[in-house]
Amino acid sequence: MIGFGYKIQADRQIDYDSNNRRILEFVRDGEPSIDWCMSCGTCASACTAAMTADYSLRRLIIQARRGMENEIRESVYRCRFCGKCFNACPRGVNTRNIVYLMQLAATKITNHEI
Amino acid sequence: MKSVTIIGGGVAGLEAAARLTRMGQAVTVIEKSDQLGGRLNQWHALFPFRTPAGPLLSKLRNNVAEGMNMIVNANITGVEYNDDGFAIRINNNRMITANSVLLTTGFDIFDAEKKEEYGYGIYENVITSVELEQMFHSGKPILTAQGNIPSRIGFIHCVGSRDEKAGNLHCSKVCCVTAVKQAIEIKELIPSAEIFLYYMDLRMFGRHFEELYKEAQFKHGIQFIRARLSEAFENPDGTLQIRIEDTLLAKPLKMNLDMMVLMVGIQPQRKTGNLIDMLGLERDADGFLMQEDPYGSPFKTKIRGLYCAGGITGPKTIEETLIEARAVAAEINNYLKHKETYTGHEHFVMEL
Amino acid sequence: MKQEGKRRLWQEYQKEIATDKFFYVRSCVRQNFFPAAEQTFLRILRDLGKTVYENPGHTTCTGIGYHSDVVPLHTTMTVVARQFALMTEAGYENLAVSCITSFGLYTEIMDTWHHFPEIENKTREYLRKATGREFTLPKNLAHASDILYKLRHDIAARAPYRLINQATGEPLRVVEHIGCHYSKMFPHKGVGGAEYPYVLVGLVEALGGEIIDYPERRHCCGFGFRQYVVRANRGYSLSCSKKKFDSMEPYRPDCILTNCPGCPYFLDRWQYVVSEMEGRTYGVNGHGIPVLTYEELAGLALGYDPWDIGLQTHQVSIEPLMLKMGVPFDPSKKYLGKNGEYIGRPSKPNVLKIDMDALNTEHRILITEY
Amino acid sequence: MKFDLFVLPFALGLTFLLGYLTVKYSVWYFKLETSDRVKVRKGFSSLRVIRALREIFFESLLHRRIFLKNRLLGFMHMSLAFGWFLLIAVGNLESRIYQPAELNLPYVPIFFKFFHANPGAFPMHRIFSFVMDLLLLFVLTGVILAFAKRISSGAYGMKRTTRLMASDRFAMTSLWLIFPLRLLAESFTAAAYGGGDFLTGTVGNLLGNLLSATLLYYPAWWAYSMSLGIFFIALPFSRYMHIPTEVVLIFSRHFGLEETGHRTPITEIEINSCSRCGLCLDACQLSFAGGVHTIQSAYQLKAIRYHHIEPKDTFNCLMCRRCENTCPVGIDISSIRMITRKELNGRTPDPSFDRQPAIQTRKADVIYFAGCMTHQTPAIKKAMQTVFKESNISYWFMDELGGLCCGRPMMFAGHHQQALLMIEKNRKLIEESGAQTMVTSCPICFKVFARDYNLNIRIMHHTQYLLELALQKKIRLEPIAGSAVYHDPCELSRDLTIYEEPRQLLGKMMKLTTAEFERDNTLCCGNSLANFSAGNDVRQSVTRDAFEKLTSQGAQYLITSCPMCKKAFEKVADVPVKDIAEMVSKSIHKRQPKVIAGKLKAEPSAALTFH
Repeated sequence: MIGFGYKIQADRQIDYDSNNRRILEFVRDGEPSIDWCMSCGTCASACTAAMTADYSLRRLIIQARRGMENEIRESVYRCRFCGKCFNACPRGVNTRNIVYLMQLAATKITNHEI
Repeated sequence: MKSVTIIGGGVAGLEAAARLTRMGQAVTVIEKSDQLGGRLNQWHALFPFRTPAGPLLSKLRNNVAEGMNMIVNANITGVEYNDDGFAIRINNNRMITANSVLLTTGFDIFDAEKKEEYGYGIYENVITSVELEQMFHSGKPILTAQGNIPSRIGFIHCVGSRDEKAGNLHCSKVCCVTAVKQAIEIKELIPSAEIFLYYMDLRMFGRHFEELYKEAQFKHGIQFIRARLSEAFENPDGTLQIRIEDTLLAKPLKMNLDMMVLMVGIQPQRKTGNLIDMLGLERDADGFLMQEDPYGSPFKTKIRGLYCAGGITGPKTIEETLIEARAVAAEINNYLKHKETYTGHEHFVMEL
Repeated sequence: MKQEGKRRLWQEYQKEIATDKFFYVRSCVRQNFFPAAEQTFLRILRDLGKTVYENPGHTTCTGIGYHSDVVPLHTTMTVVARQFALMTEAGYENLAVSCITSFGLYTEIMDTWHHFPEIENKTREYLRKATGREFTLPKNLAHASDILYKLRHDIAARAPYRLINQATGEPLRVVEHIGCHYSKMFPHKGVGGAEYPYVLVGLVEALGGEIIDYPERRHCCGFGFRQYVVRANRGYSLSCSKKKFDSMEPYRPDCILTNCPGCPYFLDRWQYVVSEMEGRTYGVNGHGIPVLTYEELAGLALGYDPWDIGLQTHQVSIEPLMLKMGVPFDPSKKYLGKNGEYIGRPSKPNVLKIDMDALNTEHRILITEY
Repeated sequence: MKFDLFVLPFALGLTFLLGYLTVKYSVWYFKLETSDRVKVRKGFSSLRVIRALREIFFESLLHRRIFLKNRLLGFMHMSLAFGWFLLIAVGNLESRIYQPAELNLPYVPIFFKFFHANPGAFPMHRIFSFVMDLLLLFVLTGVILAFAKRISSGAYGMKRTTRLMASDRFAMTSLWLIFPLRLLAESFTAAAYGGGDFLTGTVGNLLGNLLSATLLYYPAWWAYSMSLGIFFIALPFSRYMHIPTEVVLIFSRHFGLEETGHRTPITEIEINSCSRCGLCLDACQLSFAGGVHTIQSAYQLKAIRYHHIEPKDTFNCLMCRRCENTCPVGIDISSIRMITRKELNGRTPDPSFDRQPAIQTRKADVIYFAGCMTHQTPAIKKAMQTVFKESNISYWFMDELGGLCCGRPMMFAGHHQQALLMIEKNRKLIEESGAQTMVTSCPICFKVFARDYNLNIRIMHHTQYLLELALQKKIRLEPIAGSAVYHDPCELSRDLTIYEEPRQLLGKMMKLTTAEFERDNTLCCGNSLANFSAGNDVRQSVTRDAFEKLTSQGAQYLITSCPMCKKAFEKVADVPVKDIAEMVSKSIHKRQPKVIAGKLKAEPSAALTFH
């Protein structure tokens, strides 16, 4: 093949229909309050981890809703489980449980359990 | 007994008519369409409690049934006035006189075809919120143009509102909550369907609106995506592919919909023959009728004895429109009682 | 798709297009990419008995420089004013523009002058100082594709070949690609507007073809001036075209029709580059999807010799399309230029097929018949 | 040699049981760490054995702890365990004396009355048969009580009793049948061949009049033997495994074996020592206030033992240790729960948890670590800063900018590995500062600093530190009007037992009222960090319940010393909820600015000049 000195770039677009939303399904099953999130970001602004890590619970929940598994796997382990988000959430979303279940889902995907 | 002519037999017009009759005034209602009730004829259920529109409509109609003069299919070709009152010419031959006139001609609904990139009128499964409301009303099952039960339905907010390209900079106010209401209604009819709302801002301004929004999320799992549709495309099978930015992720997103509902906005009447221009009244920047003083005398126009209420002065809920109708009735009544000396600010004094 | 809805919309985007006496201004890149295309345009017009004049003294409109942010607006306006002056001096008032970017630029400038007469006066002053020339604004400004759209029925009436598959009698499936600067900036200056342009659709319909819509129709070909010009950005340009190929392929188009200098070149060339990079080809039998300009299509339909209208300069071979249309051609003459001298042939691509052997049987029949 | 076919079921059952236990226990033994095996070997040749035996006697036989908590329940367990034990012991003695010559196989004393229906002229036989009847009656009362408990646990002051699984029911029924059947067998025998005492004799006569004893006594012995055999075979697979295993547990505990943080034979022993007596059920707030009835220790241990763990249950625990506090067997439940969490969620693809903020250490005498939660209750932060300022202490506010985490919450999540990485980073910072004391406002942080950081400096919770300052007169406290009730945060109570310091400190400022649920009986505020599954609804009802119980005496302040507790109670409280530090900074005597002091000094001398 010929070297052209430039490459075809991957599509940045989120392809909703080809994405797999099993993480969302799994989390929703154990923690229905994930549906209550209105993406206000209070959790992310209270977050201890976010001070130093590229981590946002608000983003994670949206990524779950869109089925962006790789992005979730990349950041979900940065949580410290300190629980400030849960105290802060104006809608009473059980945020820590959501993160925990996302991690569990990620493990289950690796083990081909879901 | 003095005479009032109400132009526009919609919610505001009918309620004001009923009140004025009860106050002993001779009322004439002029309606351009062939039926009374205005927009209420188009709605199935009213937010936030999803109250059926029918009973309210018939109540409004019944209240005005007896003791007043009704003219439908009326086309107003001219209005003359002096300090004593008004002469309204309809259908080119008939003349109606009145000591006072109330304008309740309402608003227009944005023509969705103007947002070409959304494909309304071109793509088969793009409908407007008004059409959806009528589908609910017909009681027929909600089906796609291909006759299937839609498994994914998207609601596009702000179609023709807050949009320079659409020529409307204002917010139509009622569409957000209407979208939430319709989303819930459709979810109840098709529980298996995925419902998405694409919003710029969610303006749950009214009492009980936030609760409805929460119900949509908590109870029905309806999804809200902060995005504004750039363009839609029709797939060979008639489904739609939409392209949005998931603004909270700052990433473009594409997805397929079986049906797309455009939340068409409310805009001022601009068609030729509209009374605002015919009477040479001033419009605000947004094109709606300018109120002389939104606080002091919101219903007064610059023409003595000419009043306005309802959608003609901007987007309003039916609740608000009814309240305005009752208030304007009281003010017109005061005006007719003390016509000679009336300046328009007495109603404050009189109510003290 | 509700066609009546589209037609209703097209009615709102009709524009005045002159039918004769054109002053023709060429496109910088087209003369290099597909030089014969512009020749073909002139030939078609003359065959239709139209007068068209071009002044060898006309220059670039500076569009590329302007869109690459290297030429200031006032310079651009002055250069454009000079083209107008040449037209005025030649006694013409209908400007026929070959390049979409020039067309967009002229439209933009005339609109600017319309709203800000002082800028027009300033430009006139610059032109006077620089060249001593004066000009009157064109009475009619049209893109060359507008003109062929306007004359589409005359062309169709004379055309021996149509966009019909000779083997099946089915209309050929065409996807059109409109240059971004044609109507995206000024929807009312383009036939059919910006969202559903009609200018090429009209030509295809007149020639009996079937136009196909596809999700990325509106998407840019990726030229984007500095995106292609700067080598480091070229991958971005390439990716844009690929996005379009991936999107259109499921609709099995027989050819891509364009009305812009850059688009046909990139939609053509990038198919080859993608095939070399990923080993992936579009269209049937690994031959790629043929890409034509509106003049080339019209020329083919009118029965001009494909090698005279420069189809041998395309990277994706046009033969499959010609065979489908039943356009006769002599493969042996493909690489013979003016008065028959050999112009050399490109080296064979690794993936993209250019030889005729791979063509399927119904195509071969046509060859043998020829 | 005395023998009859019907003894076989018993004999086989017993053999199986002994075999099973020998295998299982030796496997555990050999799976132990070498160091632990040494401990065990040393243990057996030491006085510890005596202490162990003593505990076994008091706990496994007399069930003292249960008895102290609940008399009736205690008696029930005692009568069954101790009664049966005596029955066997005295039975053996009896048979030894009767047949000194013969081989005394285990079944002989069990079925003694069959082989020696009428002991005839042996002098002591009256006493023996009386004692044996008495003991049988003793055990039977136990059986009746146990039966009654199944019908209504309420009568025993228990709100709930454990739900049993099939194998338990099976074993239980066979157990309950043993003694009534023994009664029958002995009574029929007495009726047929004489003998028998006040119980067996009387019952024998009654039955004898109704039925043909000679016909029925033999089947009765079969039934009795069967029930024993069945029970012995069912035992290892049912909760009754606790009977032998508890003995092992007591020994191992006395020999100094304990939980290590990962699954070991000790964990297995503890899991198998749970009798599911159900005392933990009523201790659990999620049960009595939260309406959650699946996660209590009895059920968790069962789930672990039979490998059907539900993550949502494992992570639905407040870790308040109330159950551990009531467990009569003293099982280290919280360690086991943590082990389970680690097993469930420990494996993470991102062990390089390298995301602590880059913080510069500052030299200081004292490090103050507020903790994440304290950043959401700034009043506490501010109070502590005031105190430091007022007492002129050179301190470094380590997590002033937030972003630092102590690591404990990660442990709760099962991410031990990552927690250790964070701990290591923090430990360096702390050591570099050269401080001798570290004070934290968060009990959760406090515990991990104290337990897992192994720092050789003083780790103090601010309750302790503030008291120290007060005692050293570094701060002077002035009285505050109003009465207060103090809420012990779980993390400071039960395990670390910091009860006196806060009370002493508060005592210096205001009137303290006592509450029923305090010190080691304190309630969780509901805001526990350890719990992941419980949503706001459950948590709030736990909080509300705890708040009502705490303030039932009508205190004007609710004082606690944990930001989480404060936040929890604030939601439901109708009295002010304050952290002890806030009260201190409120009551602290502010030093007078120097200038004014100078003036005061000047005045008298100025007065003098007028004389």
